[in-house]
Amino acid sequence: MKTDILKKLVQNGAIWGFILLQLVFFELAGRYWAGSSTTFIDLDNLLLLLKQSAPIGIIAVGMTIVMVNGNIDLSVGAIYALCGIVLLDSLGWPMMEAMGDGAIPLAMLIALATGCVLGLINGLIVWKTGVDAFIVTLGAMLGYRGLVFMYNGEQPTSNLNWTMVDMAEWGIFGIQTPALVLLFVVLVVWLVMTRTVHGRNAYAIGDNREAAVNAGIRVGPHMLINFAVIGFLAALSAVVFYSGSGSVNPNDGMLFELWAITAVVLGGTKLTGGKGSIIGTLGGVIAIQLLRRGLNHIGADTETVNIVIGTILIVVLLLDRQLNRKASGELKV
Amino acid sequence: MADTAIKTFGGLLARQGILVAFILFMVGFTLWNPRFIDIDNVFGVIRSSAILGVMALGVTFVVIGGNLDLSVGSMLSFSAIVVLDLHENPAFGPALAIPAMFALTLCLGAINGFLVGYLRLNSLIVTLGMLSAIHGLTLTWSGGQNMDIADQGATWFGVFGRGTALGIPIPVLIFVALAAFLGILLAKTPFGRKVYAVGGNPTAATFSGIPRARVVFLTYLISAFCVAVAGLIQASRTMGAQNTVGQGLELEVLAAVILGGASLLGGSGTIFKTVIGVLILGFIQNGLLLAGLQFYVQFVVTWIIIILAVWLDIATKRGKLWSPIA
Amino acid sequence: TYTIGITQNNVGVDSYQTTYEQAFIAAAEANPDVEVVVLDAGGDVARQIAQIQDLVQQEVDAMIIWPTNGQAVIPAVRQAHQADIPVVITNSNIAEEGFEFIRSFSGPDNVTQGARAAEIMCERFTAMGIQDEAQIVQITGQPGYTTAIERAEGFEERLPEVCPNVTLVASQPGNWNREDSQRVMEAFLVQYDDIDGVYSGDDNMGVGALNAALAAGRAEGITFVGATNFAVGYDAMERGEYWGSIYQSPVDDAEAALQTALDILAGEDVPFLNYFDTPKITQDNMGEFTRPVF
Amino acid sequence: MTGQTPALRLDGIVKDFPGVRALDGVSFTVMPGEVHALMGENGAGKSTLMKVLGGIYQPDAGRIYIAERETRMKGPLEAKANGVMFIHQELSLAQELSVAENIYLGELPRKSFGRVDWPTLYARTDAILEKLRVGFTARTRVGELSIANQQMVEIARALTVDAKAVIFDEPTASLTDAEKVVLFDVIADLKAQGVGIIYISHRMEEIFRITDRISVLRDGEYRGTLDTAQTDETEVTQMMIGRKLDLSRSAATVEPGPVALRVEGLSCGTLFRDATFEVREGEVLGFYGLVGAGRTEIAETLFGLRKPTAGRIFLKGEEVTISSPIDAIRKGISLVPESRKEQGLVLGMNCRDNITLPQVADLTAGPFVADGAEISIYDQYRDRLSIKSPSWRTLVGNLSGGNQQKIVIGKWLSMRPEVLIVDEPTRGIDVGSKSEIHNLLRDLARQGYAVIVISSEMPEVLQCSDRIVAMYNGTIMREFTAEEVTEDSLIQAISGLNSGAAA
Ligand SMILES: Nc1ncnc2c1ncn2[C@@H]1O[C@H](COP(=O)(O)OP(=O)(O)OP(=O)(O)O)[C@@H](O)[C@H]1O
Ligand SMILES: Nc1ncnc2c1ncn2[C@@H]1O[C@H](COP(=O)(O)OP(=O)(O)OP(=O)(O)O)[C@@H](O)[C@H]1O
Ligand SMILES: [Mg+2]
Ligand SMILES: [Mg+2]
Repeated sequence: MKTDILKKLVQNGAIWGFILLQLVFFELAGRYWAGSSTTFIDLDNLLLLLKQSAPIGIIAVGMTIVMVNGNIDLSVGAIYALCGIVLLDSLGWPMMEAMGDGAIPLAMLIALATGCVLGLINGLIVWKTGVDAFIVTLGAMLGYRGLVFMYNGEQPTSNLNWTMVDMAEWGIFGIQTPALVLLFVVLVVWLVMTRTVHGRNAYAIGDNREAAVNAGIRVGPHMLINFAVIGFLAALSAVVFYSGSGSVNPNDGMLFELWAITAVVLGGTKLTGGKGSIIGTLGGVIAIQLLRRGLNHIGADTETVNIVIGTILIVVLLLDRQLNRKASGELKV
Repeated sequence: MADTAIKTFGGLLARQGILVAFILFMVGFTLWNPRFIDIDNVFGVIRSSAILGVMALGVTFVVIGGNLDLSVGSMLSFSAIVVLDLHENPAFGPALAIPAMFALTLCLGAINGFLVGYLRLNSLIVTLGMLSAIHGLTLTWSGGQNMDIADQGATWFGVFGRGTALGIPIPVLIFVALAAFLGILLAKTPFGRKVYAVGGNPTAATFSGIPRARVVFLTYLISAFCVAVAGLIQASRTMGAQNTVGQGLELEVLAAVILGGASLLGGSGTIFKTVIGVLILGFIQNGLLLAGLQFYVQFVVTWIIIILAVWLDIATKRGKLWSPIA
Repeated sequence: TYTIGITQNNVGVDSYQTTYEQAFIAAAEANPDVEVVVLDAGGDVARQIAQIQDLVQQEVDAMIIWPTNGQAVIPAVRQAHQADIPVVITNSNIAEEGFEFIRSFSGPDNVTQGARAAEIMCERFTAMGIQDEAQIVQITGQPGYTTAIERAEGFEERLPEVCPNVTLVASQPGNWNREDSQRVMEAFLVQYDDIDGVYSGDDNMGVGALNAALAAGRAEGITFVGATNFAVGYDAMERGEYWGSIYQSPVDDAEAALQTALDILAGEDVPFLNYFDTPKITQDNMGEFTRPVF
Repeated sequence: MTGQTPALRLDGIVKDFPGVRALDGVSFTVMPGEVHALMGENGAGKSTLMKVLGGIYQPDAGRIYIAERETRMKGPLEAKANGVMFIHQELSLAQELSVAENIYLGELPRKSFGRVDWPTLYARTDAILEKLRVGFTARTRVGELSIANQQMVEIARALTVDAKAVIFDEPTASLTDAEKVVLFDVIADLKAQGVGIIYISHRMEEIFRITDRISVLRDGEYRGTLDTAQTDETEVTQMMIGRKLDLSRSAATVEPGPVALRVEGLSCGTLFRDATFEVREGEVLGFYGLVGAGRTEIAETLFGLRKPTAGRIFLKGEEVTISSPIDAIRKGISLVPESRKEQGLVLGMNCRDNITLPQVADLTAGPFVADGAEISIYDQYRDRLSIKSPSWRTLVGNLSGGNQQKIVIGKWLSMRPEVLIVDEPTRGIDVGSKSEIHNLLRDLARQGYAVIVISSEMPEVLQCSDRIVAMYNGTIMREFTAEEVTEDSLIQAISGLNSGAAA
């Protein structure tokens, strides 16, 4: 019993152990090797880290839901950019401009609704046509990106609203808005996935779709909801990020999907669905962000950063496998 | 007579929905702009699809074997940069540069294959990691500089990308020959059968005495080999390359493979269908370019066509338009 | 000594940016009073904003930014400004709303470059006597990047002023990528029987377009004009296949940026818009320029 | 019974699949409080009929009446709402979820905001589990359970709602005797409550023990209904397969030859310890024991799938190490694994390719796979094992469970091994084919093969074996010869009761 608990802790804690290891390594390497004058393990620095993890983190939480459900969403990067554009552009509509700063919450709502709708479109296609989610969202990744460009040609869409920037930079105890939103999203989604019927059904569908169908679970609506949720979260991520930056490049958010998926898988979610944890995903996101910042901290150049990040991804996977190795005499299949 | 014709067509529709989608689509574009079906244009499209196509052939093996390969794009940059750099190196010259590049690219494929096949690591993450690591490697090799062949007139290196034989562009010939070879390898040989088995049910394959790790390893080697061929065509075609030439191609390649009907779960797909997938993507791009549409309209149209084509494909297979999912 | 942080746009994407980075580091190493923190945003706005925040956190003495998006970095630049860190923008400028938070811009004038390219093109057509009928196509850089946008803007505005009867029949992005541009040009060649000129956002793409035309046997009659003269472009000019470009040195670019930052730290007055010169280069005057190193 | 309204009535059900008419006008009635057996050969259409009833398939023609009210089952949900519960032939569970969540899959009790009402869920589940006398709790993850216990979870679902009718599709295929007793108690309870029960099984002794009436399907057609009390195995079998079945054991006519395989002190961690036995050419060695006794693990070790921690293996007197299945196959060992879906078949491949999979590298003409040779192997084993499949192109996943199992057996027989190990070879196979397979195994032995049969069914080991090894908890308790073995002594040995009396 006790070893069981210990084993579970080791298994689920691998990602947090890795984070700890990185912290120590970058602190020491920064001090003794790169001769950096600043400390790495520092409260402000860690809070900044959390804040910077927010855009990918919020999306990764949504990705966890969809992947647990047995699907995947490759279009999140494009949804993110499109919702960013909607947010900033809608602020410039004459009607909204007339409202002054009161238009901000309205613009945010419009952006979030857009995200939901885009997610719903994906979900509806997956549900009604039966085409695999990978293909549907791979297509949407292109299609939505096309819409991003249609909105404003190849120009960035900009609308710098200092009230909104101040909102994004607001914080308590040094925790800024993006970090707060990330933590809040993690908490809520964690509750939904572990405590609600919808969450448990999502696990069941991802685990054994046929069993779920046989048990009378309506697979379609659950998938639809989950796609809407990831659309919403991609939009939320855009709202959080773009209210603080005020401008969308039409190619923003490219590769977000891959990094989000990486974080989710590092956090222990099964690619084939049915298993995964929101908290693990948070760990995965932080681990990746930490790696990037740590490498910058010790002054690694572009090629080194690329090589190291690639290698570390693989090494983490290898370690995780070593830790979760089955008992001796395991079946060699 | 007419009856059997209808029946045959019905059967074709059921088995090759994607092919039918392709034909419909070609007819549509030709009606729009007759230049579309101009022989020069067709060769042009196949020629420019050849790079993507050759890569997709290799990735088809990986996907049927039940894995993914996201590293092909950055591997393409690597092979193009390396072959150009060695070409310019007097100690190598074109005759040695090409085999050396193949050897190095195959090494990268072997790393993928070792990690996924023998160590059983998740292929998505492994190849994503390799995507990043190979990019770093390429930057280190080139020092971040573009590679160019200084004296283009003095080398026969251009033949792979620019040459023609019997009036047909060499890249097209390479693509067709490689597709035929790999198609036969996959469909007609014991190795091909093993790839399907390993992708379809790895446990049962092991229980049947199929060396699962080695089969997966070989699929990655094939993929790397195809990337090396594509890299050669690429380098020869442009006689120069940036460190990012292959960036983003991995998803395009995957789209072509999936569009052709390979299942991401492994165990299904064919080379022929992948070729169709490649051609559809190539002709969409070209058709919309000819129609004078903005590139972002292409994105949207590609989206719609991908979904319609795959939908048509599976709808004909199940005999119902709408999915039975409740 | 001073610690100066730089966050670059996307090192490794082309030779220009790589050479810039090398020149920057070399210049910093040559100066014993400077330590640099060199970061690369990899073309990602979010990552660049994070890097600016990191540099603020590290309390560098001055910051140089090569923006990935001239608008999006403004709030982050404001944070640097609020932390009393002087900011220099390099290579491509940020939007005007941000001017109050920066001390100087150092780099080329991309709008002017586009305009000059239009002039080169027009002069050539006039010399050939086809200024009233010529049709041209444009291949732009990566959509969304300031440099790409400004060059296209400069070109498209200037062209009708100098050659009102030349028509720009099509424009597609080549993503700063030679292969993409080659593919775009191949389609143009099928689509249009008559192409007299090609303007590309840089020589790298220009050479891709040239390759496509050579392969189709139609290069003879086409005037190729680019920007940011790359070594390949220079060589093609030497062979007489490529007409002209804009000479722009990444080494000048990098050194100017570092010097601007040092001048500010030394308390000197620096001009707010610190353009370095980017002259026209064509087959006629190329002897005055050395072959680019990138 | 005739006066009552039937709990369930099916009328003229037709169901077509591409290439096969699985059901051809089947009519069939179940009364409340009746246990109604549905019998038929593999592929006769039993599971398909039940899936129509359970709303999983839509019939192409025919009607369904529940309590004489015509009902359309648009999906499993409607079936459930109409009081039809379905215990599937293949396990239909979510491995990562808890036992409770699986039992109440699709109808978790709710609180406000769609929250799961965990206390209610666990309380209800515990009550059901108590009835089933199982050794696991509501919170256990299903993936951690043995196959038998997973089957019990599946069975527990029958008790979650007030059902009008419950369908059990081969529930005992992977249960041990102890659990079977529990299952029969559950069925008796349901019956007492007036629930109509449809019971599908290929095991005659069960059919005669618990059912009231027997309906028979053959090739998708309804053949008639018999009163269990007034019929016998012969009549049922004849109705099923259309001829008389010879259930007698074919006698071993050859003297066993030299020792083909000898195992000395073989151990693998805690799975099994110190196993010593031998099997001769021309002999069938039976392995009997409770589920989890370690028989499968021994087989897997001999097949190179597990690394032994101690012990030696001799093939024809020569010591060997077997490092992988490839190695084992090369040395002449074949294993028919116990789980056909996971270990035996590539469901997305066709029948022919599955059968020839282990030897595909040898069936070549030049560099290519020899099509003709493959098809002739398929034809040969289709006839020998009477595999019912529309053609060799049919995907194995579309075959009935029993026919899938025959494909696996055919696959390994066609390898012509020196030592053939079969693990639960007749799980889900109909009586006719079962005795065919038993005789086939004996025939193989007569031809000089050494055969090891692992089974949890006592009649099967008794029927086939020349000698029987009894296992308990990872150790070999005793070895019997066919002459000396009795049911009692066998049961004693596998329950670990008289560990002193080794042979
Ligand atoms: N999804 C399907 N597609 C095509 N054919 C099918 C499908 N499901 C079943 N069949 C065919 O229908 C017939 C009846 O199959 P079914 O599973 O009902 O048999 P069964 O009586 O349950 O046999 P068993 O005793 O082996 O379980 C078989 O010939 C089978 O091959
Ligand atoms: N409690 C358990 N937890 C996890 N795995 C189990 C458990 N019990 C059995 N298994 C595994 O599940 C598989 C099937 O188990 P099952 O209960 O059918 O045993 P079995 O193979 O029939 O028994 P035997 O070993 O005697 O043949 C085996 O590989 C076994 O190791
Ligand atoms: Mg059945
Ligand atoms: Mg067993």
